[in-house]
Amino acid sequence: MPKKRIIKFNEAINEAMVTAMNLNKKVLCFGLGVDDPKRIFNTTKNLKEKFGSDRVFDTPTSENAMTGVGIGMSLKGYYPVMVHQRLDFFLLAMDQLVNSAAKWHYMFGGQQNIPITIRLIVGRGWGQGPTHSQSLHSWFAHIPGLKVVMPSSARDAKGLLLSSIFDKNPVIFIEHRWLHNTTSEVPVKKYLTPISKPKIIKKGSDITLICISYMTIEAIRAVDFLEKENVSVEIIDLRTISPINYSIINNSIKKTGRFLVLDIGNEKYGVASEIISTITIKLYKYLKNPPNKITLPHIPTPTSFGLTKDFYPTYRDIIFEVLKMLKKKTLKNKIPVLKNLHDVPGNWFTGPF
Amino acid sequence: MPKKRIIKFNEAINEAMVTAMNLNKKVLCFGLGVDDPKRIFNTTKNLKEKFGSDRVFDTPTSENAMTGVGIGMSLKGYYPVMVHQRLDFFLLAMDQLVNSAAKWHYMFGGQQNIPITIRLIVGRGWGQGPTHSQSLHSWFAHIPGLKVVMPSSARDAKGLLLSSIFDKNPVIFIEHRWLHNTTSEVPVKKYLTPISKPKIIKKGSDITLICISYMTIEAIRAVDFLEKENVSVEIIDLRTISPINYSIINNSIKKTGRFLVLDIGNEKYGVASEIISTITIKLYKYLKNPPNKITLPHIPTPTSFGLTKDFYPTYRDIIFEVLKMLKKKTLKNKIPVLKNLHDVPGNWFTGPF
Amino acid sequence: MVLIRVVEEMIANKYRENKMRCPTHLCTGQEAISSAVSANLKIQDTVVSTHRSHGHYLGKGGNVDKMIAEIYGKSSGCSKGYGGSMHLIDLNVNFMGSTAIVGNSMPIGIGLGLSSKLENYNNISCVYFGEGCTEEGIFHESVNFAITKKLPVLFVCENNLYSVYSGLNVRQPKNRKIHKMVEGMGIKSFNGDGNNVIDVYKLTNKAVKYIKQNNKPAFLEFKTYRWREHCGPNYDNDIGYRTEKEYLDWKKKDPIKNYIKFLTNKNIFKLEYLKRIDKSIISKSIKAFNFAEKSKFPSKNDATKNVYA
Amino acid sequence: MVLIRVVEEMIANKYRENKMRCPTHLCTGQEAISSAVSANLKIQDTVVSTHRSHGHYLGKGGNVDKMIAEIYGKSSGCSKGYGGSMHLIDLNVNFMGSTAIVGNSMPIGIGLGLSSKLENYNNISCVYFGEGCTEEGIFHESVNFAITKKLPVLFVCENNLYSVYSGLNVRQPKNRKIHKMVEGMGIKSFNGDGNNVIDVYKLTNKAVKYIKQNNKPAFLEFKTYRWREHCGPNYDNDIGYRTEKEYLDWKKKDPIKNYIKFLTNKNIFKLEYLKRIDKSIISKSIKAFNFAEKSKFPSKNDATKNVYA
Ligand SMILES: Cc1ncc(C[n+]2csc(CCOP(=O)(O)OP(=O)(O)O)c2C)c(N)n1
Ligand SMILES: Cc1ncc(C[n+]2csc(CCOP(=O)(O)OP(=O)(O)O)c2C)c(N)n1
Ligand SMILES: [Mg+2]
Ligand SMILES: [Mg+2]
Repeated sequence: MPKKRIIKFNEAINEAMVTAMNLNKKVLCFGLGVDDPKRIFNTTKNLKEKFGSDRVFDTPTSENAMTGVGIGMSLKGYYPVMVHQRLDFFLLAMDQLVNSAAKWHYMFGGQQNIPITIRLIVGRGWGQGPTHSQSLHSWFAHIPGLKVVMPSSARDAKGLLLSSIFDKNPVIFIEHRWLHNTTSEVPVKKYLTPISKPKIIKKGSDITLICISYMTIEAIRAVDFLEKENVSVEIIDLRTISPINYSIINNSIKKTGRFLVLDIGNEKYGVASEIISTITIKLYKYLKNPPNKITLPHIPTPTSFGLTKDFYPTYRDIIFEVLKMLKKKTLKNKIPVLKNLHDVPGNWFTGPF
Repeated sequence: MPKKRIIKFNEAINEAMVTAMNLNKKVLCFGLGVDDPKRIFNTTKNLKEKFGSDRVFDTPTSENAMTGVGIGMSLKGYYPVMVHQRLDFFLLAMDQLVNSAAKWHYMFGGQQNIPITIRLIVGRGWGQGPTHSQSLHSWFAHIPGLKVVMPSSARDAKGLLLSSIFDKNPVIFIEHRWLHNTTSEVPVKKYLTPISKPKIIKKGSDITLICISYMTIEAIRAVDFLEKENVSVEIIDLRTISPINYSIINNSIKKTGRFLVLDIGNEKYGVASEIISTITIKLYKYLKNPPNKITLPHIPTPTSFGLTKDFYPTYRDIIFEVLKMLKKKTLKNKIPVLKNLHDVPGNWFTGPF
Repeated sequence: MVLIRVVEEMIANKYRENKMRCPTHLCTGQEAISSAVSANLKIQDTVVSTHRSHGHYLGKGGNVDKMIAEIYGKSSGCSKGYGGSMHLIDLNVNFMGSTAIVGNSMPIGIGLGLSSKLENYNNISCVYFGEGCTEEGIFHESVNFAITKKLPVLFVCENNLYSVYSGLNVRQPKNRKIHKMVEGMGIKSFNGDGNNVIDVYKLTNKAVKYIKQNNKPAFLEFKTYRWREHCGPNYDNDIGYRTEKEYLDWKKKDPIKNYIKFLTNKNIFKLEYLKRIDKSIISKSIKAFNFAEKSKFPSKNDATKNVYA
Repeated sequence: MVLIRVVEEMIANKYRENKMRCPTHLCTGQEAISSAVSANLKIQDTVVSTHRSHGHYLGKGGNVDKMIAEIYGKSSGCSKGYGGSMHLIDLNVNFMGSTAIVGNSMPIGIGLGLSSKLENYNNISCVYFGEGCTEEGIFHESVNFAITKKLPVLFVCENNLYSVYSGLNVRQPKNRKIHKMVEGMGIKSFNGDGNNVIDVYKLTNKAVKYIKQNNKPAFLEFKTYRWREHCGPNYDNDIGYRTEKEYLDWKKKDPIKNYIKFLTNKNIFKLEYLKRIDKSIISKSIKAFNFAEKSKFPSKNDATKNVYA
């Protein structure tokens, strides 16, 4: 059997970009810094060298117009991939996204497609603060016509980015900054991971954890301890936020009767609430317990090391909540403490981004 | 006893503006067309004449910068009231709203306030179509630091607009176009209706209807028939979408054990989902039935008279759903039919806005 | 030009029948621009436009039956009833779409220009907009990008002095000349009388040649005037934002009457000949309204289609 | 100027201790602008700024202890630890706030200008930004409004040739002159050497006088150069987006060295006197870092405060 190839999430993104651009000459990549020395955390490495500056190019700081440019290119059969180093910057382009990209196919009676992909990176820790750390995926999911994809593993990052690029609809592809350095097995070949399909990461019978993006990592971290406490956890990685095919989720809930949603967004009016509401309406009679969610608190992101200490939930919060939902007692001090400082993905990280 | 004074919703808005501007010289009003002949559906009538063009002024078509201008004025103690004839236009200003207005108080450690009020009008019917009819209140509610107010009666419109203007925080004040012509009793004097407090419109015991904006009107229309069918409905008008003080709602649910949320927004990832999720998490054991919601379908707004026929839910849908939730049968053809064409608030309305 | 006038005036006349149930922005009085600009465009050249796009659509050769049917909300409409007056499209003539948010379609036109550049400048991307649009940030972002990337984009600014009911004075500095302003950004720019169809033709011709020869964008500003209200079928000179006199002065500059005068004075065409053309245009227009009225509404079930491709 | 240099360089030296845990944009090399512009501002005049705001804050007279404490994330910081390096404020000197989204603070400065106008032009609103900001639509919307409304706004563009690692060529047309471009919009505009502190002073003085005399906005563009990386404490001339030579050429134009040369050559001050000033500045800076290090972090419970006023 061939050895498994383990690569990083950012390398997987890069591989998807190279694969897509090799497959189809009409795939483009643009955005601030896509061809600069840092290459968007190495995710756009070698693209300019391989595919030239017609297809891979830096842009003025004009987020709104550049989104429109991508839409215009789409109308001529291109597959533009736009990149923003922080989701927060993309707030300038909501008109183009919502009033044009999302509706173009619909409002002209299905005559044209907008197969644009917009990569947005969500910051966390090291003082990213109020305007460099927002994950507003629920905004995008609220808009019919958009698809919203949020992988949590290198493998899915590659397969889902490829699917997103060639999807006929506008796709918002959200990368959590703390995932870029995580690794998993990633096939060398081209493969398309289906959009809209959640994935069971681990089977279990007592409770279903429905995870979004980076929270999948924390959920996996919680499992060891929970199994020791004799809790059998089923972990589902949503992978796509909108539209969601619920069949895998529904089956899981019918089995476990309990669920907890783990989100990287603000607490209220977010994706976690949508999922709780949808499942409650449909599967009410299967529920053994009220559902719950773990999210960011409903406050702006503070900057200071001191203020962020409890801001981002970790596996500790998951363990605590799961035990509570199952009415099991545990001493808080039995739960293993964080290995890193709370504001970095690993102690190797020394900022500034 | 003095005779009740009945006025229209748009007149009540106008009265609130006049009252606020009389009370405090630092209240301003600006936006496209606030001083033009149409005066934003008469809501800004006489303001320029009464308060002069320093305080009431038209602006360039520059939604994003003008929002920033309002924030800057706020920093100097002004109370700006901005107006947009359609919520859709305001999508150009999301950076200023989210990255500045909502966070300014927080990110500078509480040293300054942004008491700006932004009036947004939501279009409906007569071919408003995909980009002149969106109600994205769930977007605003998802952002901590913002308040979101959506009155459904002339009386509340006046009291809540006054509260919004003098609230120390940025407030999004959403007016449904089909409410402008509705009437209710409105006191002449100044009064402040508290933000965040839902209002019981009608007491009942079988089911709670939690209504947002214009859907309150449809809920009231549904009552007559439902009472005849021996269903006792409690109607709560949310009035504020964020933040919500749940105590009135909670008491109602504890009593009825059933609820249905009525929203003017898109079906998914919306305010209705948030409310269902919040109530389910907290009051699970009181629920006799799975909750439900009536919203717009999760599609862009189509334009044609033909395509919009089933797009906007009415009292008919409410009646139907309530009877279903209570497991009562009714013949669909017993439910009274609409008096108007479906795309106008009354047959007197002949467009174009 | 005459077709545009006839169609717009028929819409105005029939709007009050309440069968065209959507916001509708007429361009009566501004027809010279769309006509003469279009006369300089090839069928492969693309166009995007705004809320006030009937003239641009028809000028480019868009199907008149489908346009009227769209305004009537019929499934035979150019957007199958999903779009209405503010969302027109005719891919047969590369009219790529008009949209209703001020400034919204402009960067899309820039993207079309970029695609043309990548394909060896095979065509021009023409972008129509009003002077109000120049107040939106996206206008400047778009112009800046078009210049920086040397895109074959033809910007056509129809300066009709008003944005809804707001005059220029509350929106732009007193001596603002839009064509001068964009020159400062670095784009080749032209400026002319938008009611003189020959002027418009000649200037556009120059601009198109400039684009073709230099592989760079060019900018046209035309002064003009809309006769009817901003949105809807009526005249509104009585409501106070502009004077009857101003309107009458501009009416004297009627692009069509003056052009006919020019053609007959110079004996280029006989009046009779022109009248025959008019007749055929009128019957074409009547046919379009008949087509629209007879067409079916899309079914309410169609509303859930076309959300995703 | 020297204070700014000393503080920035101390931050650079100490950043790798991992105690300043937030994105930090240093302005080493650009100090002449904030110093000499500020010297023309009264304490009542307001300032807003960007991600690269340390110089603007200190130049305006912002409290240095509180700035360093803010970068350290301490509750004694000027934003109590909520904001970090990119969100500075000192209301005592009317430094109204710096924000981290390109172009974001500019219209807020315009609003401050409008409030000044409504209060009889009692002060000037100074708005700092980089040349990258001029690519954002909001820049044009802001300038347009300031001119249209005749607001007492001083626009200060620090053109340091780069936006992150992107040179001007991919973002703006070849011969773009920002000060010319805005002149085309209708604003009085000046252009000078941002590394010559006397030049900056004189031009700003002219601009401020112009604003005061005409009750209109004015625009300053200064060419300059940042020495260190875009964000963070290091030099990065080796990573390939600019050359070591370019950096060295600009280093020769060190605004501080050249000013000292000027002062001593002309015998305005003796070098010894200047050295004494330096010493006091250095000890003031060391004191600030000590203050910051000794201050406490805000408690995690404070995070839920200040969401609503
Ligand atoms: C972003 C945005 N703001 C406001 C409006 C409302 N609106 C519709 S048309 C229009 C006038 C625009 O003026 P101009 O660009 O000069 O075009 P004209 O109507 O004169 O042809 C306005 C403000 C809108 N559609 N979009
Ligand atoms: C809207 C937005 N887009 C992108 C960024 C990322 N960014 C941070 S600083 C910067 C450079 C801006 O260049 P310039 O305005 O010239 O300022 P400088 O850094 O040179 O001082 C960019 C692009 C941002 N903060 N906001
Ligand atoms: Mg106009
Ligand atoms: Mg710069």
